[in-house]
Amino acid sequence: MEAFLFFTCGALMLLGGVMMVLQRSAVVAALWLVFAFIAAAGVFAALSAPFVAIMQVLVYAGAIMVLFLFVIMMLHGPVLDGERKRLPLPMWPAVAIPPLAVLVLVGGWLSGRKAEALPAAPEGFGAPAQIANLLLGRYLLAFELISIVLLVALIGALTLGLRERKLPWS
Amino acid sequence: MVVSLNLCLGLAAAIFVVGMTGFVVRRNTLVMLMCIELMLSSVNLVFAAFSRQLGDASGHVFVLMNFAVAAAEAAIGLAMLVEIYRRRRTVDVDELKSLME
Amino acid sequence: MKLMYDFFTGQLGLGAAGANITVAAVMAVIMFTVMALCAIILTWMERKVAGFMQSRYGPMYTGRFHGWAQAVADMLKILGKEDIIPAEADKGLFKFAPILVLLGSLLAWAAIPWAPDFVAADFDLGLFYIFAVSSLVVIGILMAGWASNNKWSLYGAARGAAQMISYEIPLALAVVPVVMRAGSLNPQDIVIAQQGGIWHWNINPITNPFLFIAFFMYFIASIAETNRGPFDMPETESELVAGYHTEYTGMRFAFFFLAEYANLFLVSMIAALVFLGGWWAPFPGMGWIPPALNFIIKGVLLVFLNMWVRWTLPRVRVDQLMHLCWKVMIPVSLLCVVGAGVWMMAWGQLK
Amino acid sequence: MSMSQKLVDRLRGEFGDAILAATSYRGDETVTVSRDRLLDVLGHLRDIEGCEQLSDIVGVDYPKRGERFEVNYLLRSLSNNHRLRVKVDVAEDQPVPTASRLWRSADWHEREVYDLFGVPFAGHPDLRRILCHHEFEGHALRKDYPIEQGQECSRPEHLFADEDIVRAARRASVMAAGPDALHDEVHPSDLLTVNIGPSHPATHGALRAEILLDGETILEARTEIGYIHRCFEKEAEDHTWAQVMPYTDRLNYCSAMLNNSIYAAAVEKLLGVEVTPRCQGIRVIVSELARIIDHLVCVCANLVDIGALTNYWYLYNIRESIYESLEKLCGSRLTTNYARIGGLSHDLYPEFGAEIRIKLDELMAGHTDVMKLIARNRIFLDRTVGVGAISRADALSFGFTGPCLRATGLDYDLRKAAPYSGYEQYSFEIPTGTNGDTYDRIMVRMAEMVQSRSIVLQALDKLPAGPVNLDDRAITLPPKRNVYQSIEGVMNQFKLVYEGIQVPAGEAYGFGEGANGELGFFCVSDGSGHPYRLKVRPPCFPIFSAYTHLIEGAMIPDAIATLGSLNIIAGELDR
Repeated sequence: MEAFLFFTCGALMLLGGVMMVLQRSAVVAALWLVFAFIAAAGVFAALSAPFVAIMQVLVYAGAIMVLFLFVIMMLHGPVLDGERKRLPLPMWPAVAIPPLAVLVLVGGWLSGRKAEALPAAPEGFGAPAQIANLLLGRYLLAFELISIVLLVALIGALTLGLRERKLPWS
Repeated sequence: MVVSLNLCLGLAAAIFVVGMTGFVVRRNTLVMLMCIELMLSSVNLVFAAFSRQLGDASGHVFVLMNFAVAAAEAAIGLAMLVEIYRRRRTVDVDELKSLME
Repeated sequence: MKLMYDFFTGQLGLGAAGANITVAAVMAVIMFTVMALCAIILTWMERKVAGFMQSRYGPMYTGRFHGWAQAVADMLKILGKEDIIPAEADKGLFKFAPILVLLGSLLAWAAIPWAPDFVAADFDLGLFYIFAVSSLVVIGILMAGWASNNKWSLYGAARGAAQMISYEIPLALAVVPVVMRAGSLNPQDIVIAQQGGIWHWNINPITNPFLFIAFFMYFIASIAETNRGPFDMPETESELVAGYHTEYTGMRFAFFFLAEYANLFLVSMIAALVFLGGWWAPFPGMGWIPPALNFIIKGVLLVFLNMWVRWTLPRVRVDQLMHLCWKVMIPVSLLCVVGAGVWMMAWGQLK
Repeated sequence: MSMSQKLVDRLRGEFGDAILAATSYRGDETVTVSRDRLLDVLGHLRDIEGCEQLSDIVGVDYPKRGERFEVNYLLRSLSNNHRLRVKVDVAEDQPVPTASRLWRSADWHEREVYDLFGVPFAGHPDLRRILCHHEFEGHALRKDYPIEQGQECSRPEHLFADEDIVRAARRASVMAAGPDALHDEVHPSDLLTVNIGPSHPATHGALRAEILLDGETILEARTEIGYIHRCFEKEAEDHTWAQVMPYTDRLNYCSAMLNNSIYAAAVEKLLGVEVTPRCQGIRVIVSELARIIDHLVCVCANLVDIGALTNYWYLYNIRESIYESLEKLCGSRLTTNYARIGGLSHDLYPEFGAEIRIKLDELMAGHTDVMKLIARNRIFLDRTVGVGAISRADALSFGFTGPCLRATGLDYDLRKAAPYSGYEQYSFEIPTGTNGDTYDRIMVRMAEMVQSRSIVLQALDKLPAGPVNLDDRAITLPPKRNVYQSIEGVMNQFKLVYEGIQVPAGEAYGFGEGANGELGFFCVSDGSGHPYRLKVRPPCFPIFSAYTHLIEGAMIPDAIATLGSLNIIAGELDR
């Protein structure tokens, strides 16, 4: 069951990523990325990280990607046609990297065949209670710092996005 | 067929490479940002895999931190992108290299 | 669930994994049927409630008794409609969007505990899972609006995305105090924690007034989450023609329609299980009522409340909607979380 | 000597030779001025004599004259309560100086004269066709334009050209970042044009507003009307005075009774006759019922646009039930065709009064319910207070009349200011608003319904007995008994039907308080049985001309709420 989930979702995630890179339309690319992220949630679930899996869907698919889609729609038109004109790209990375990916995957696969399976997860592993204890105990400082990072990002995005409106009627 | 640590790392690396390829190949800043998200996600896989291997949920905490970083990165990145678009009317990196010249 | 599992393993000799998958498949079919049925019944109910509010009858003819078959007839009619895809639309996305919207709500339905041990997907993070998958609906709406290649649709989609993402925050925050009280994210545990009659339900303001406030925060946010009046920004038939589904007809439109009512019932049932004691009867001595019936009655009452609000209040404006969310509801919900925590610590109610 | 006659004397003193002629006919004062002094005279009338409003501009075509066209400016002073018609003669293709800098309502009125007569207005900011399609050739109301000649026009008009969008973006950028900002804050491609109408749930009729949006904010708006223009005024010239009556039903089809009564009164004014007291009483009753219906439709539709759907039924049921009585009275609901020149088509039926009293009680019940639902509803207040507000000065300049003007706080009602049809006998109040916003417009209409109810009840109580038709065989049809039994009766009927009422040559402007404001008919007769020129002054035409002014800077939902509260009826707007 676990292996089944891992292989299916892993393959789907890889597929989503590849399709995203290949898509010309930014909207479709974003949707493939959503697909990849949902598959990633499946991989997390297979790795006994249920809380992380659901967070993955909630944060990535539900929030970050919606933000992306929103921005793509806001910058309608020109964004989509940008690359259509000249697809002859810098060729060497395009040629070199996919084989590298395949190589890495096959390498992992081959060595994985010999290696033993991941140890079974203990009871309550990855449950909210355990994560909460870690987050608010051992990693409290990091937790607070990351909150500040988010706050700064929020304010930064707001400052960048805010347009001073002085329209004639206001 | 079993799920081994190496396999997890292989998958993560492959996804990372896909993201990296996209980042290098694509000229659309929006898609490049998405590729960064994908790369971050592959790192998360590694965290989760090691967490499971070591039986320590600290990895999950790091993944959550990573989510926050990704969210912050997306928010700031997109805000900058919108601002760039507003000034230069393009999100194509090839046309956004005024500092190079 | 257990019974079904035993039946498959025992009688049919399936293995554990096979039985699990079969049970899941059976439950999926049941859920989808129940969901479609619910949507049809709720459509009829909406019309009757609207009629009741508006001093008229609503449907009266189809099927004789109070037009009970009206919704069925409508569904049949809508299936016979021509399926129009605008020439300039992004065809693939246009076709996929309604499915995604319906999928989001169907997935969420899986984690609803109808009765003790009767839940399609029973896992510890159930409540959390429901919120996660229902956020997929936003993407469906964005896709529909974008793919239609219609300015009204695009506006509807943009409004919908902004609204649903914003209101997800108070919606989730309102549930947090309850999770704190029950000490679990499993819907079944949350319901079990409310055992013992109406005064043990989470809504009881005497046990914890902050939970009482949280209920209203949840209720208001849930109206916005389901895009219903007075918060029907993405549709606003008088402004955006029909918002994100302006270009949809026939079966594809029916999917949106189905999803709207499925979501309506979903949020009402979550409210019932989180705040109103789920399948427990309100008073002791009423144990003879089947738990599922208790649960459904509570859900339907909340749906009625929702419809009542819809047919009473005018629609708010987009900016007022955002103002309400960010400047009123999120602070109040946060206050509820903190207040409820302090209250529970003070009275020793924490587990 | 009336106020208006004194005004003419003062004008003569001021302008001397520029006043070419002054006439007084049927209580209307007219001065003919020379074209080069026109703006001086109009400016003087506005600034010194207090003519705040230009009610209408009417063109008349006399092909045989040397200076072929006559342009009439109908002016009204609300503060001094006088009226004056300023007339100027122009030859074909001779430009008339524009009055659009004096009154904003002149903008559309001049476009209409240009469209239908081809009189150019020098200095007009935007002299385009308004009622006819932009591809239309010729000018429909010229006497030499054949009435049968239709034209096929199909290309839609783009209201915003690319350079308009660029200009709007530039303007918004300058507003946002100052003129020498490094880059454009608002780029043309950030802006989106969206058509509200001609087919849109909120327009309630075929009219179109194209809006230029920056996000949800409307930067600029332009309107296009004329989708159901059928040139009612040309048709009227082809019919007898009495035959025009059914056409008036189709103007404001929500309150056809008012159109009927005011049209009949206008022709009676030109004839110089006064109808019987009973006829006056009945006209008041049916007019006020029509006003109630019109206000109900407007408020209901407006509330539906805002999203308060349930109120619709609380009010619309009463409209339906009043329509039932009207249908019983005259055979149809919307197109009543009830009034006749010199009387009515027939008397009330016996139970009418009792029925209406019950229905008016239902009205109060529905009114109370709706007020309970909206009057202190926070969402409703947020959506309407301050939305689509217009100042009193602007409202006057734009030619606002009726509830929309009263919402700005001016208690001006023609039923009080220039009583007709016996309105002086009834006691009623003029409800006013304060801010001239959507909320005030809705509330003024809600309050007017109550006042109209009180007028109907008083009129029912006071309704005198007697005939409803004038006993004047040159105006009203003879009793059927005479037609069937005497040759004189047959001849009388024949001549009235075939040749029409012989209205003596002359011109008069008859007006009344329509549901939506001043409804006027400017009638010109050449002594034949047909109108030589019949010009309608539809109340919502000038009101809709202000629509763009009201919504610029607002959001889409505000634009919708504002549109509903203005009560634009396409039938009357486009004629």
